[in-house]
Amino acid sequence: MSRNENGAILKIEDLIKKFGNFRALDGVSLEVDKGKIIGLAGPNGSGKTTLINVVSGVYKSNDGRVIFNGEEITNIDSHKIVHKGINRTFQIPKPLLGLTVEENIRVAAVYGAKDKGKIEERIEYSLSTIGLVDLRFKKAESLTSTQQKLLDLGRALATNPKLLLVDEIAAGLTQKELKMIADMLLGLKEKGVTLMVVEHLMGFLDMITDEVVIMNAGKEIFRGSIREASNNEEVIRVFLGG
Amino acid sequence: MRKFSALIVFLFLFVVGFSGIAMSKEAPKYIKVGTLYASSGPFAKPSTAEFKGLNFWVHYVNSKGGVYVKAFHKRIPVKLVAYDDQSSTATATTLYNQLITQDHVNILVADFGSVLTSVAVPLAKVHKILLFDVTGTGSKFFTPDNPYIVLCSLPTSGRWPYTLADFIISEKINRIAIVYSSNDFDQSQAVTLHNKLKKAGVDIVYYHAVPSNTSNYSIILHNIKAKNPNAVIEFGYPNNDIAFLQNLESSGLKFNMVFTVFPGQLFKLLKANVGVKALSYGYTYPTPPLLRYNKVNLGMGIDKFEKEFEKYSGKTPNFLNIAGYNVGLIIQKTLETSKKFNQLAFRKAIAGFSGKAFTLDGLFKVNKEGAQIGEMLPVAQFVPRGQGLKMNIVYPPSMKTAKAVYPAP
Amino acid sequence: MYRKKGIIYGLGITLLVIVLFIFLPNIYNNTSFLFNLMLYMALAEGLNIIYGFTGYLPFGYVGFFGAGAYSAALAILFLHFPPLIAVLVGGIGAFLIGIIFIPLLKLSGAYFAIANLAASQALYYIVANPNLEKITQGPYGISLANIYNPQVSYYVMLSILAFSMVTVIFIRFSDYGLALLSIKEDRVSASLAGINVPRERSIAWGLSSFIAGLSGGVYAWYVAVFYPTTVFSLEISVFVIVFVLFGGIGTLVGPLIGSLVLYSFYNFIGISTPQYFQLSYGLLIIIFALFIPNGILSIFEKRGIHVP
Amino acid sequence: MLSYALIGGIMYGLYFGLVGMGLNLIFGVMRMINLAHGDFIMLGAFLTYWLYYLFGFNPLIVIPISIVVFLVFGFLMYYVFVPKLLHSKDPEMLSFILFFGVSQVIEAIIILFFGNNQISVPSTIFAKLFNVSTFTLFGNTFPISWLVVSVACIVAFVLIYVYFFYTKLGYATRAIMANRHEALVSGIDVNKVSAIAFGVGIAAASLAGVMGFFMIGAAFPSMGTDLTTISFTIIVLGALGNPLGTVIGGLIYGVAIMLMQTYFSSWTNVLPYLLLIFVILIKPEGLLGKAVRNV
Repeated sequence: MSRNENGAILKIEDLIKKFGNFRALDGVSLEVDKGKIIGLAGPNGSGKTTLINVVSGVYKSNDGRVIFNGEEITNIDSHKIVHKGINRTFQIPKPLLGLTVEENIRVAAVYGAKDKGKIEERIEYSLSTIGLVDLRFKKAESLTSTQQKLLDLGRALATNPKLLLVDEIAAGLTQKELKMIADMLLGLKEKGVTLMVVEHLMGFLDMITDEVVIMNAGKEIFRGSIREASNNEEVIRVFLGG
Repeated sequence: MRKFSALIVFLFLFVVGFSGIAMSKEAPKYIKVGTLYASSGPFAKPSTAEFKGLNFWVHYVNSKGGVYVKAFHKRIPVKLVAYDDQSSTATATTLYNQLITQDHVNILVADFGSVLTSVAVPLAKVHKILLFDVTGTGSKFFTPDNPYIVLCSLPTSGRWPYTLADFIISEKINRIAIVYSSNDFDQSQAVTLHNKLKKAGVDIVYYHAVPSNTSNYSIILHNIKAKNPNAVIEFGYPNNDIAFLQNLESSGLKFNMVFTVFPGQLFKLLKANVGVKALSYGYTYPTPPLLRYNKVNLGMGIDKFEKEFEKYSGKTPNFLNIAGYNVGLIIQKTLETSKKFNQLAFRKAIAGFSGKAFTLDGLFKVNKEGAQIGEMLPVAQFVPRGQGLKMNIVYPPSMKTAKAVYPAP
Repeated sequence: MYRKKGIIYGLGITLLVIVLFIFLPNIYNNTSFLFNLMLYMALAEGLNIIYGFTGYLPFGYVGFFGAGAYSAALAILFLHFPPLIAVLVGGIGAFLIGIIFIPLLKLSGAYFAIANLAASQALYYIVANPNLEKITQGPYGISLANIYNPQVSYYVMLSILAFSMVTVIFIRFSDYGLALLSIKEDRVSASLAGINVPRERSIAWGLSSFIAGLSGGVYAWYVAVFYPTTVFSLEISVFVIVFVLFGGIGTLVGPLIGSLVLYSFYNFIGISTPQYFQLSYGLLIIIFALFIPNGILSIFEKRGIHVP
Repeated sequence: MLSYALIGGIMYGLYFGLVGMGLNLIFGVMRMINLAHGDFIMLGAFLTYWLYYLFGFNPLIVIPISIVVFLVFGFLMYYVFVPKLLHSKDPEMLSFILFFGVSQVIEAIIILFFGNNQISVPSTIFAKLFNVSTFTLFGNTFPISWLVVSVACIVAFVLIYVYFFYTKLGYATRAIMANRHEALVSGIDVNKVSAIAFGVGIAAASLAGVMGFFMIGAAFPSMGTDLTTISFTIIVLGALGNPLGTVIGGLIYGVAIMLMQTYFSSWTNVLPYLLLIFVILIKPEGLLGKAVRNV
């Protein structure tokens, strides 16, 4: 498959995000192809999470453009980005703790999707995808952290995303849980959802991604397969902390 | 059957009629006097003082076997029902209503000052009970369509500066500075004084309002000094006057004439807070007990009152104690002269002795709307004498005890 | 299903409250107490919308109340509106002030509480300023003595209470309420659930200020004579917050119970032992904060009883 | 007139820095709003009055006494209230109510014991002590008591600065302010350190009470509410949660008040609040606060 067979669903152009004098994103450009799973890796502080935050509208960028499905969405509000079809999960899950599992999903299903029909169906679909049907009336605060991660994912799914940004979902999971989540993400890809997965665990990325992007100091330094990455000098230097 | 129902109706009418007659004939066991006071909050100090004065009156009349009620031709003891409104108008509303609807008081006495009196005015009107207003001088309370209010103690505040204005004009003092707190009480005085002086062609070089909770006048005093006035008039609440006089003393500034309101009402409080030196050569409106009214035709004269009050409470009375007691006297006279025991008759009785009754608080005289128009407040000056102060009345000429020391040395 | 049941129970409770306040004056005719009780209940429900559901503590809630009282009074004095319309003008006046204050919602936690307090104080000092005497009558206060009507205003207050309750019912048992709760939990997650956070919270803010304004308007009518301090007293804010927290936030019944219990107790000690009024009330609040921190309704919730 | 207002405003502002200090310290450490803050200022004033009339103590002697008394009082009060509060769902909001109750109780007790009166110590007490009644700064004459209060405030600020940045305790306190949880994990006795900070906050409030007679006139039982509100304004103007930012907040407040009194006296009260709203919307963390990152 060539890269441009389906066209890019997301284009990031020269994105800059500053915190004071620190440039968390230093002119990063990136394309994500429709229907693929792209991995995003890099050392701590390389700007992966910041990139997700900017794309999902949580942070406003200082310069550069974000284009989704050919439409510029730079720095518009999160909820509008959600309505366009982008959603995300958090590294530290942020479910609505005081609400029940079902309410968490419901509010996203009602407010998150452009198409207002089939709300109940979408709720059931999300609940069953993340496997929390039995816990639907439990408060989110009583869930384990893994269940909270799943709920975060379920909240995103209920909004019918076309592009899903997954931020370090694998950290701290058991092997069994890893496998389950990997299958879940691959299942989403089957359904036509494009995914961008930020991850430290290369093994996990290897399981699911078509391609990886390596970032360092707010810039893309490599793009290609994981195998190629492990042979790339710059990538090795960056990861060894040179 | 028809007979039976006729009997029932007859019996019913009989009982109703009889009880009606009984009600109007039979004297109550007590005269219930209801009032509110504030034990906390911004009005607590003056409110509790007035309450104490009223309490003294109750204590005193009851020791004589009660108050004489003309409608029943006998003495009836007084029972005081009092609640604490904590200086809150919302609470006061409820409690006034409690007094009217639950306790069915015969006499309703307001709490201190305009703010806490305000909520009682419409309530009294709609329940048709006469409100004995102690010191609520708000001009909005007194309207021609409301017979259910009588202001017992002080003239409405807009009338207070009449003599002060005359004094300034007669002494030919020019260049006046007026600073006042932005509240009903002080602003109405400032406006009156300003207009009267302007009319007489007196220059007003400084005329500004400050918030009522102003507690530091250092800068204001300095700014006033920059205008070089011959007299500084400060209208405020006790807190304002205290801060003003304290700041004046520690600033080292001198003016030819300084006037403040409360030294004349709360002399001891002011003396304790600002000291003798800060009050020396200062001017004020003197009120009893600084004014000694002994020739009275209602209640005790000031000398006797001071003695009795001290026996009762262990403290020498201040003006607010006297105002509280004075309300008692007005109630007493009302009951003594009212031919019928109902609220409108009370109001009529008051109109009857208005302008004739002279108490230790001065002449009691109300207009048709119930507002006090009795004696004007004179102007007094404190002069040092030994370790303490002597008060001289400097205006009007009819009451004058000494010539004003002007300019202050 | 749960929602339908909730709405039915909620409306039932509303009906009960209405019937109760229609009949209570026959048994206990201190209508001022009953009026103030309804007033605090309505304000508590109004505050509940913005605090209980959305998580913004409006320390300066009284600002809306005062704005409502003054809007209504000025509509009567200058435009000669009939009192009923003027009460509505009170609501609208407060609502407009609410719109002006919308930028405050960008803040959170203590910042919001303090900024809102400052806003209400600023409003108070502006209304009370002698320079605006021609409009607001400044420190002289307002007199509406000629339209004073405690009977009619009593029932108007009751309908405002009912309105505030119905509003809360429909928030609590709707997706909109869920959206507000999401905003309270986490604004970022809420916006990622697709909620237009600024819009939804502004609507809640508007409703909340509208209810306070209506209450202020009818209060102005009911007391007829008042000063700026009367309707901008911080004590009103503090009372309402304490009532809501005491009852339990985010429910229909909590604020009602909080107001009923605490305000009745407040008046009870005020009438029975006035000399220890402040002390007993202060101690009561401390004890409750230490021992039932999540409100009375939390006791039921713990036992699995869900309260509408 | 301008220079008088500015210099006077700075001295007045130093005092208000002290007024807000305690509230901010407690907020910084506990994230709690001490609604009884103003009542502790009032208590400081009553203590000063009481010691003056009973034993003739000069307020300068009362300073160390009130610091010790209220430090201990605050320390104990922390243990009575705070640990319990922290277990609740929303300590920040619950503390609000709790301290409202505390404020009511303090006011009620003072009224029961002292009656409901305005009280003062003579405003010329320092003039008599130092035998000079005024001093001149850049051609403007001020009461000597202002100088005494300003010096006392500066000394207090320096001491708090030393406590914060040059003691182990201060280091631990700052750690807790930065992140209570991490401080706990890293082995700091969070409760003890917080209790001391709480005590320092209360003591700072009482100190403002001792000095209050010379800046804000007579003291009275219900003065607390207004002072608490003003303190809020000051600490937000400076930096909420950063005690030393309070000094800047106080200075802005003091100068603003004095300028307003000079040029638009009747609007004096409105300005600080408008200023506060303005600052809070432009820079919510306060003029000196650091930018906070979301998420």
